[in-house]
Amino acid sequence: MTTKTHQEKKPYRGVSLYCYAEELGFTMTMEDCFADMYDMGATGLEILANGHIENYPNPTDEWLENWFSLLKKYEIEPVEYGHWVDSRLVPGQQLSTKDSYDMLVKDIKLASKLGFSVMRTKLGVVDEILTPVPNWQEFIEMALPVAEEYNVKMCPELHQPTPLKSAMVDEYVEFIERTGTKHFGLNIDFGVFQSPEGRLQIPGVDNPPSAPEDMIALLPYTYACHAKFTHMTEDFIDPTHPYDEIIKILIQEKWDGCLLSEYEGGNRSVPGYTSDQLRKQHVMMRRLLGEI
Amino acid sequence: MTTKTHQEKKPYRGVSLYCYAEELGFTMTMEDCFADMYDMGATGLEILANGHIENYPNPTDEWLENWFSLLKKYEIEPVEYGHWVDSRLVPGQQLSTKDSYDMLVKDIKLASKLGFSVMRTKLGVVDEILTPVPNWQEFIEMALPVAEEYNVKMCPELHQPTPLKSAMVDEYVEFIERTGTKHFGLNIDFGVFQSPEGRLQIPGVDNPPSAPEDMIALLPYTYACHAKFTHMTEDFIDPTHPYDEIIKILIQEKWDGCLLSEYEGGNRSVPGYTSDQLRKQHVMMRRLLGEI
Amino acid sequence: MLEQSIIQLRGFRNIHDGGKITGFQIPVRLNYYRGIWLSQLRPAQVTVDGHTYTENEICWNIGGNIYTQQELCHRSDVHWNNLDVATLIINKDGGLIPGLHEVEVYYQFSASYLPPRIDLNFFSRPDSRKMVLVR
Amino acid sequence: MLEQSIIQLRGFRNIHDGGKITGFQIPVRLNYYRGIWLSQLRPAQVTVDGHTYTENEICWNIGGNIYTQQELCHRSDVHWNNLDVATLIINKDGGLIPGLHEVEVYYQFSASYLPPRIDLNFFSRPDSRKMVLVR
Ligand SMILES: [Mn+2]
Ligand SMILES: [Mn+2]
Repeated sequence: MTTKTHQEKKPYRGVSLYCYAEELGFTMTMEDCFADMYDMGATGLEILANGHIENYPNPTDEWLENWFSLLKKYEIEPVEYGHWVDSRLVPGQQLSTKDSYDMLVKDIKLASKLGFSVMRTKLGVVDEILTPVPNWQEFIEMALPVAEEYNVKMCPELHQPTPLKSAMVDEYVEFIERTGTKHFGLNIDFGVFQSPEGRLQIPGVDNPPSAPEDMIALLPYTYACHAKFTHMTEDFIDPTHPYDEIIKILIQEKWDGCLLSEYEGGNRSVPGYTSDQLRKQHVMMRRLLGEI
Repeated sequence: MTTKTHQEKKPYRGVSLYCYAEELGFTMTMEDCFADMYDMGATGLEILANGHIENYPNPTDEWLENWFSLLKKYEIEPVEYGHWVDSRLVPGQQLSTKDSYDMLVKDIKLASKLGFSVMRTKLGVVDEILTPVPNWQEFIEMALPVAEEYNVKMCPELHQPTPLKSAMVDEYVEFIERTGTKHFGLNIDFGVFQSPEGRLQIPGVDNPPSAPEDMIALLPYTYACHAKFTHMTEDFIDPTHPYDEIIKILIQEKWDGCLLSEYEGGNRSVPGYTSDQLRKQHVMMRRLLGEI
Repeated sequence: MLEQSIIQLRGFRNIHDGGKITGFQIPVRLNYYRGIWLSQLRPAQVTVDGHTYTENEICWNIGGNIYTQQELCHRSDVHWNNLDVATLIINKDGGLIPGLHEVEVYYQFSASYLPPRIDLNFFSRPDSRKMVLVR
Repeated sequence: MLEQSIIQLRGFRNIHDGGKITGFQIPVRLNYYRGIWLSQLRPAQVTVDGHTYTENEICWNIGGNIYTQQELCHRSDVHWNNLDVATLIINKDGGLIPGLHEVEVYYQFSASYLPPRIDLNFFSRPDSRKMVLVR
């Protein structure tokens, strides 16, 4: 859609509608969110399927028509489709491999129908350090041919407290290398680089920041990133995430995916607060990306 | 539409969308307002044409279709159409009789098209005590045949600081009696009965409350009332407007028009505050009307 | 549009069936940034003016369809979008008296991507609100 | 949806014409409970970071059509609905620098049903807002 942004082989900017969770439906419509993105020149979009798609998983033709017309009007590319494999879907059971596969396939088809190329595939977990369900490789591997057919990439999110250098990430990379797939990859949430004072406190779990250079080995498999932030100053600085280093590495590595803003700070239900924070982050990103 | 409410020859309840002025478009849609009215059993509606009609004065067919479907869904009768004869439309000029007539006719046709039977006709004024423009009788009289053809009643609003017993109201009544028209009448705003502490303070203008019994002589010409209020207590009492007396008189006189709530108190931009005040007023009115 | 409170004002009224009042209803939103399948939802508890309703005294109206609370865990095929209001239905002859009511609602839901320890209680929270019922 | 502030955030950006920036725009709502005819509107004054723009330095985009401020008093045929956002257009080569700006807007409008003494100033009020322009 906005292929120009890809030609230079560098990151481009987008927004996850997750940011607007306490305004969308309360004080903003989806069109308002798109208009906000247009002001920022944020051309890449992430939605959360189970929420932003009216009548999910069966949007009406009218909704679909409006969807494509809004994308066109505000020059927005659907980048990442957030979805879940709800492993504890039914109380007291773990979702079977077949049922997990079916859930994946339903979302793969809908993501593709809406124009998305990347999926943020949230897996169920079994412990405090977010170890995914034991059968994840089975149902993901079953779904690879479908993802290929529909041309989407399933990407679990690398999120604190999981360090980029960890057995869990190694396991994802081994899966990619073993299968040779281009339809399963990673979404790095920059919260993994957050400085110690703001990080999640989990009883009995160590949660140290990863180093931005730890991304380098993963970038070939990384199809989108969450530009996580919790506070932007009036000087356009994020005091707790090392964006200068992060973006320098992404440019140096010629990574050309989308940086999807994820605001997770306070005052999200205060009208306009999130938009203001997003705008400040995008001024910062424009500077670091050399756009201004 | 909801003709059952008329059969008993007593007042019925409604709401002016004016109440939601700081929520409609911000935190509520028009459908939200209708849903709120439905919860109250408030079947009569007042809108302000220049604001509540999208693309006024030329609503689209799509808007009209939605309008009628919402009225049906929420069992709402369009009662009063608020409109203005903007006498100072053009800077430094007073609107001519012909132009005032044209403005009236435009609104008469649109009011009728939308299903309204009463119009709250706001006239331009020339002084502190709200004396209407000198040519009002001319353009209203010119418009009477059109109002008759479209079956609507033009009603200026009797509003403090104008007492019900006053030369201005006498002039309206004389006009009605002279012309014998059924298409021009009055809208009484119960703010005329408000107790002294809450009333408008106008330099050099005396603004005493009218007595509820002053309505009696006017009721034959009164086609709607504004159920003005500024605060309802948790005991469902309006401390500054004598609703017990007002409604007793209306019932006794078998007045069968609509009481259109007009909330003009504080906190109107606080989400839910106006709805809560309206609900309290409607509990009060239901009690005084003998509905509960 | 939604209100921030989990308990929503619009839709709070008695249920009228012809000339009779058969119960009352309380609209609620999902306090979550995404929707859920009904089997992720746990039975709600509602307290009105100190009287508590649970289990089969409550039904859910979701997307215009009515579900008993026992049914929820079997309906992994039905989705409740977080931008849509659901309505709790309580049968009660004569309903509630018009006036002010203290309403409390609590329900939980499951989020499989959270550690099992906090699965049901990370997002779920009780809510209470003083609301006026008119009819 | 509208924001309570008269100056709206959504729509605040430079005006891009191909690769060039020709000016900037400030979205505003009508601080009134009804709409008005454009001849009821008086020319606006805009101050950005201490620099004031007036008269023919500003145009209005209302309903997708552009009006000069001199034109307003002649357009009693065009209506501005209070639920619709209008946009003030200011031509300025290169526009505003991306970053934080202190924006002030003031315009008046006429309400003929009010005493002539308070006609223009009963509802009209100045507004100011610190806003971030990204591009
Ligand atoms: Mn994330
Ligand atoms: Mn009134």
